[in-house]
Amino acid sequence: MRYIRPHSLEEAAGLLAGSTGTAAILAGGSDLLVRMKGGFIEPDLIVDIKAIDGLGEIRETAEGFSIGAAVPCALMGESAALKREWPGVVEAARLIGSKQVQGRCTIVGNLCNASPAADSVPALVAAGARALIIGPGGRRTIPVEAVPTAPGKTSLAKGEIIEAILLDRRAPRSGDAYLRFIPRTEMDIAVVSAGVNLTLDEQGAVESARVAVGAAAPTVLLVEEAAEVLIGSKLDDATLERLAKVCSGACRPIDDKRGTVEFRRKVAGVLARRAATTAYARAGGK
Amino acid sequence: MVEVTLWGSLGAAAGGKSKIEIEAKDIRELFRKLAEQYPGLEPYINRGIAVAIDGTIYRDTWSKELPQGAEIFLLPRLVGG
Amino acid sequence: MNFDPRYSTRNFTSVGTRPIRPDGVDKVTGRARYGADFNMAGQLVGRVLRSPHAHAVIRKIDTSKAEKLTGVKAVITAADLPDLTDGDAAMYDILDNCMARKTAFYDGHAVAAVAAVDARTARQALKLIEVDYEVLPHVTDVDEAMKHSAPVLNDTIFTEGLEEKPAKPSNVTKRSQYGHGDVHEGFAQADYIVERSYRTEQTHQGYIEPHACVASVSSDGTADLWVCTQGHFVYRQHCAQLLGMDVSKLRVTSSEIGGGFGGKTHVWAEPVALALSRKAGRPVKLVMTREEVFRASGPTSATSIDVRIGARKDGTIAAAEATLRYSCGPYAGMWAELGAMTAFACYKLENVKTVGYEVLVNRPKTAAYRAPSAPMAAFAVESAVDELAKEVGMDPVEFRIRNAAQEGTRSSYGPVYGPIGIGPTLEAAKNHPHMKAPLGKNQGRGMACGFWFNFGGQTCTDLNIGMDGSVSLAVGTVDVGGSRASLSLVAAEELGIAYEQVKAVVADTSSLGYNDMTDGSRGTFSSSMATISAARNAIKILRERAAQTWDIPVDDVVWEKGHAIAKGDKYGNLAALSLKEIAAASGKTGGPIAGHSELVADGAGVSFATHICDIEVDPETGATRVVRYTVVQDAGKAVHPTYVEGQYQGGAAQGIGWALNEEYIYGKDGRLQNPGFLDYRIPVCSDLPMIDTQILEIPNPNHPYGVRGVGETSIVPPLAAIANAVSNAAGVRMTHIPMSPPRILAAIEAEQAG
Amino acid sequence: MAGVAVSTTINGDNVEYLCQPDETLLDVLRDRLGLTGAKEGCGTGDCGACSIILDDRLVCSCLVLGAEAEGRRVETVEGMAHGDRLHPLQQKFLEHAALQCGVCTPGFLIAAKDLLAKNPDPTEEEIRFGLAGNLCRCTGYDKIVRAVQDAASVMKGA
Repeated sequence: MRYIRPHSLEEAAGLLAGSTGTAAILAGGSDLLVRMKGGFIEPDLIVDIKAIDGLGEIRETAEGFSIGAAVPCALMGESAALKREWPGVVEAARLIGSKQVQGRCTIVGNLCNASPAADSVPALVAAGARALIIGPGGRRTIPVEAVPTAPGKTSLAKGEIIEAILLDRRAPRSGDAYLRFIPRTEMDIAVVSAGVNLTLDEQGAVESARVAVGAAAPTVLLVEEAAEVLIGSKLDDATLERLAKVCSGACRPIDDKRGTVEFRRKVAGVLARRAATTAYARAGGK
Repeated sequence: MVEVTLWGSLGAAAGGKSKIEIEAKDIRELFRKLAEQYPGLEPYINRGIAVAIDGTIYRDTWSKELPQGAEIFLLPRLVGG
Repeated sequence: MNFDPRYSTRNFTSVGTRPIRPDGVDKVTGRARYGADFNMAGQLVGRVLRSPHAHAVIRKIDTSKAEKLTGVKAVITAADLPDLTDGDAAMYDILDNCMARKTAFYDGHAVAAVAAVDARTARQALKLIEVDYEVLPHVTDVDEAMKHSAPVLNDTIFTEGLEEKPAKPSNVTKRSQYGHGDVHEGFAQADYIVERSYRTEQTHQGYIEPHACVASVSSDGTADLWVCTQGHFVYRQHCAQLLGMDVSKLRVTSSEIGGGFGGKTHVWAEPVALALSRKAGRPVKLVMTREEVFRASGPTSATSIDVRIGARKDGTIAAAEATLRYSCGPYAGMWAELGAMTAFACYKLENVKTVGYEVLVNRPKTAAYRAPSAPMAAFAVESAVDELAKEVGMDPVEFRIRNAAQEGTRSSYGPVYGPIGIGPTLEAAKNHPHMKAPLGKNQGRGMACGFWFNFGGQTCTDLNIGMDGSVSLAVGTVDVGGSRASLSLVAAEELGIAYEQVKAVVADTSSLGYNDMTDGSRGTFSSSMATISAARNAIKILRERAAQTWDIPVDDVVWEKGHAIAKGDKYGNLAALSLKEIAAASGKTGGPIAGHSELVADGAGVSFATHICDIEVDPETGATRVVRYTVVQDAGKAVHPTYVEGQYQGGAAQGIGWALNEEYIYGKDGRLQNPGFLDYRIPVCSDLPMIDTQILEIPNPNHPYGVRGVGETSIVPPLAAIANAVSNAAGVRMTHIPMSPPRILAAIEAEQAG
Repeated sequence: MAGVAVSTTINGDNVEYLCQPDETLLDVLRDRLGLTGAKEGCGTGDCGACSIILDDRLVCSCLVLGAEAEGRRVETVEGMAHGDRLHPLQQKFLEHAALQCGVCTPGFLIAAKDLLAKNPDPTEEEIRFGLAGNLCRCTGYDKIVRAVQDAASVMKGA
């Protein structure tokens, strides 16, 4: 086993591409080290990307935000600009694990771990976030929902690294929110979750919307029908009820140690409704 | 002579009796005589029997005297956390 | 000297104060040494190979490849722990649990172990051990295991306690029965009857420190064991018996213990570590992972309980009946029996009958967990009592007060009660401001009572007085939650000196006589009794030395406030001699001054508690929030009230976790699905409110200071108190613990659907 | 497997060690450096008993590789007291009996230190959520929260 801390992305990608055995990227390590401890993975090569310039930063650009792959979620909570523009994304990222885990975990890691229950992913999907990927073939950008393909599996090719998550600058009258259900108040993984992102028109009606549901299918669901329910509305009770129904209907959950099919279905709708209400208020809707 | 009450399962091992009259001055003598007179009780005694004397439970004090007229109640030896 | 344990009233100086504990600074600076914090030169790392199957015959184990791996110093199987139990069935079960002999009985059952130079090598070696399993059908559910169609775990077991010996073996090891009166007649008099079936899932004590030990066996047959345990003397007995050693040649030192709650009253990996060390000829450190703790230590029973209670119109209970089925894991236990004994212990009943069934299942061996078996029985009974009170039309507190046991009541488990505290805890709860506080939207209030026996046991204490007058107190009951502080207070009280002059330590097994474990809420009860006895023995010597110094009869010397005083006018000129002065002269007046005590601390008073809680239920998700919680419990006499409060609060918190979220979840394959703190959800700080406590002091007549055990009872009422609060908040009666959000939501939806 | 040479700062002291690439910082602290204040309660980041501060961030040392400490600053419970003067949190934990078995205590102290460094005047709710990554099975958290509240008021006054 080798531990290497490269100083450039190219070097990191090269190490990964050239590795013969199991190679693992280490950013926060809050998934990798747990998997190593459990004996689920014994990497031959660990590539620690935290020493790479810029990867530990949140950059504001003309187009929006670029959140580096090594940015711990705690840092996202400390960025006033990010919190102002994407409060739903930040609250989702801040729900991963404990304060201790927050000091380490990253949204890129959360995405690449490809758990259907990942907390930050529904919020990122709702936000229309994109993943900037560097690999042997150069750079490419894909929507975050295209990264996980199944539980524990991603569309990344050998040697590819997600360099950053990109978020657009906000249109006026926009808001997002994320809610998850856990049995305790902290320290749990989402039993089911929902992220909602809205932009209102000048009259306060929903102009555009994205609704994502987590832990309700093998990958996070982008529920387009739910967005259609919201568009044109001012989130009256009937709309919210329809939204809940559509989200519940879109779920393809399983029974497992964390919840039942019925529970996930029902609560997905409740959370979508509550998240939509918060997002609407954040967008300035009344 | 003291009257000794047996708990349900112990009574079954003593031939279905729930009360036994026995001449015993302390717990040691009580157990010895019980084992002599009711061989079915011996495995229970070996496993551990507690003696409640007027409601207070004694697990190990074999020298404890059995006062005349006291309520003597046998219980299984308890475990705790 | 004969020690009189009877209570007499007195004014306390030290007892009842709240000083800082003697082991405190070490614990806040990281210096205190727990099980895994100790190392020996040349020490190896031990690891255990565990069965992945819930039930399988072990056909063959091939360790040859593992033995050949460089760095591996010993590999053991059951063959290295031969059966020396000589017909002792209980010890055989312990042996079989430590290392499976013919059959692996549960997912996680130990089948082999290695000792290697480092953890990585040990892990690799485990992978090289080849076990040939014949997988058998398994059963993990307590009700399923009782069916005739269920796979039988042990074909030598025929249900004990039946009128006729059964013809076929079964998973029911024993039937036990308690009660008095005639329940048929009683129910005939009842105007209202509540009848319900309940289930509770298996929970774990959840101590934060995993089991850990360092074993060192020498070729001359002597050995040392450093271990986190609730009872190092008991561990010594068990390990010595299983390994064929003389008890006196095995010295066991108890480390600081990072929580036990009953789970560290049984040996698990310690005999394995000793066997590895014996074979390797080097010290071996064996630390369980958290996953191993969940899979292969001793959780409490899963249960299935039927309750039937009938009341007359005037609110008196006419009859009460319960059938209790408790899982034991693969080995016989008395868990259902304890449930049957405690179920109705709070009440004055003319007609009562309880029947318990001990049931074998393919789960880890059930171990004690804080007032073992009582919380589940109390959940069932106190839920039904609440419903019955409603049927009768009485306030639930008034209904319980009407039916509460009192001095002279025949208990449901048999004996007649002496002075007890159930009535006072109920009255205190009734008058507590919590009972009258307003409730918010979706909130409900519940209350429940609980009972636990408490016990004492064999105890040995040494009290040595230094020549500077300071006092060393060596006790043999492991300090699980501050008992060194309370025992120092007791020594100071008895000797009439300052708390700071006393230093208490937990002695190892070679330095002190035998002590039973710290279990049954006995630590402070028993060791304080022994400490009082030891101090009184020391005082006798102190008086003799003073008498010698003054050249007067010892009967004329009394001990008051830390001083020897010559009694009577004729000694008017003699100044009192302080303990320090007598100690300073001790080398010339007869040598060291000490007091020893060996006793059986019997007569622990039974204990009662009443809890009140407010719960908020989100009707759309089934989520719960504990809004307010109050514990009222009798302590007899609170020696260190802060740590008594701590016991009340900790027990309540464990009960809250059990009630709401904690459970062992088994898959269809019989494997444990949640062996970690992520999905075995013990309460976190943000889950709980402050937990109010009210300490009642109804002296125990069988302790000089009136002390009762306080450690366990506080976990008994919470399951029911919360179920009753949820019922009042959400209008649904929850009969399955834990009341996890999916269960509550399903119940609410079923209720709405009619 | 090649060992990794690491040079780091622990509780203000320069420390050098050699560790395996897959060895956690917790194992390094406990087994190589004899700093056994941090405990392993789970090894998966779910209990907080191994909490340390790494470059001003609270982390679980079981989720950090020993190799990652290169060039960084590590603070453990062993560094909280100044000589024989306890940190106010340590003192208040003792006074309030905020520990029973004490095995979670080092983790709580470090987490509380980090909490008060970032929020010197926390509400009860902020304390409870701030310490939610640390499991305690003995106390029901009541006395821990009170000790942190009391320490916060002492530290503000200082």
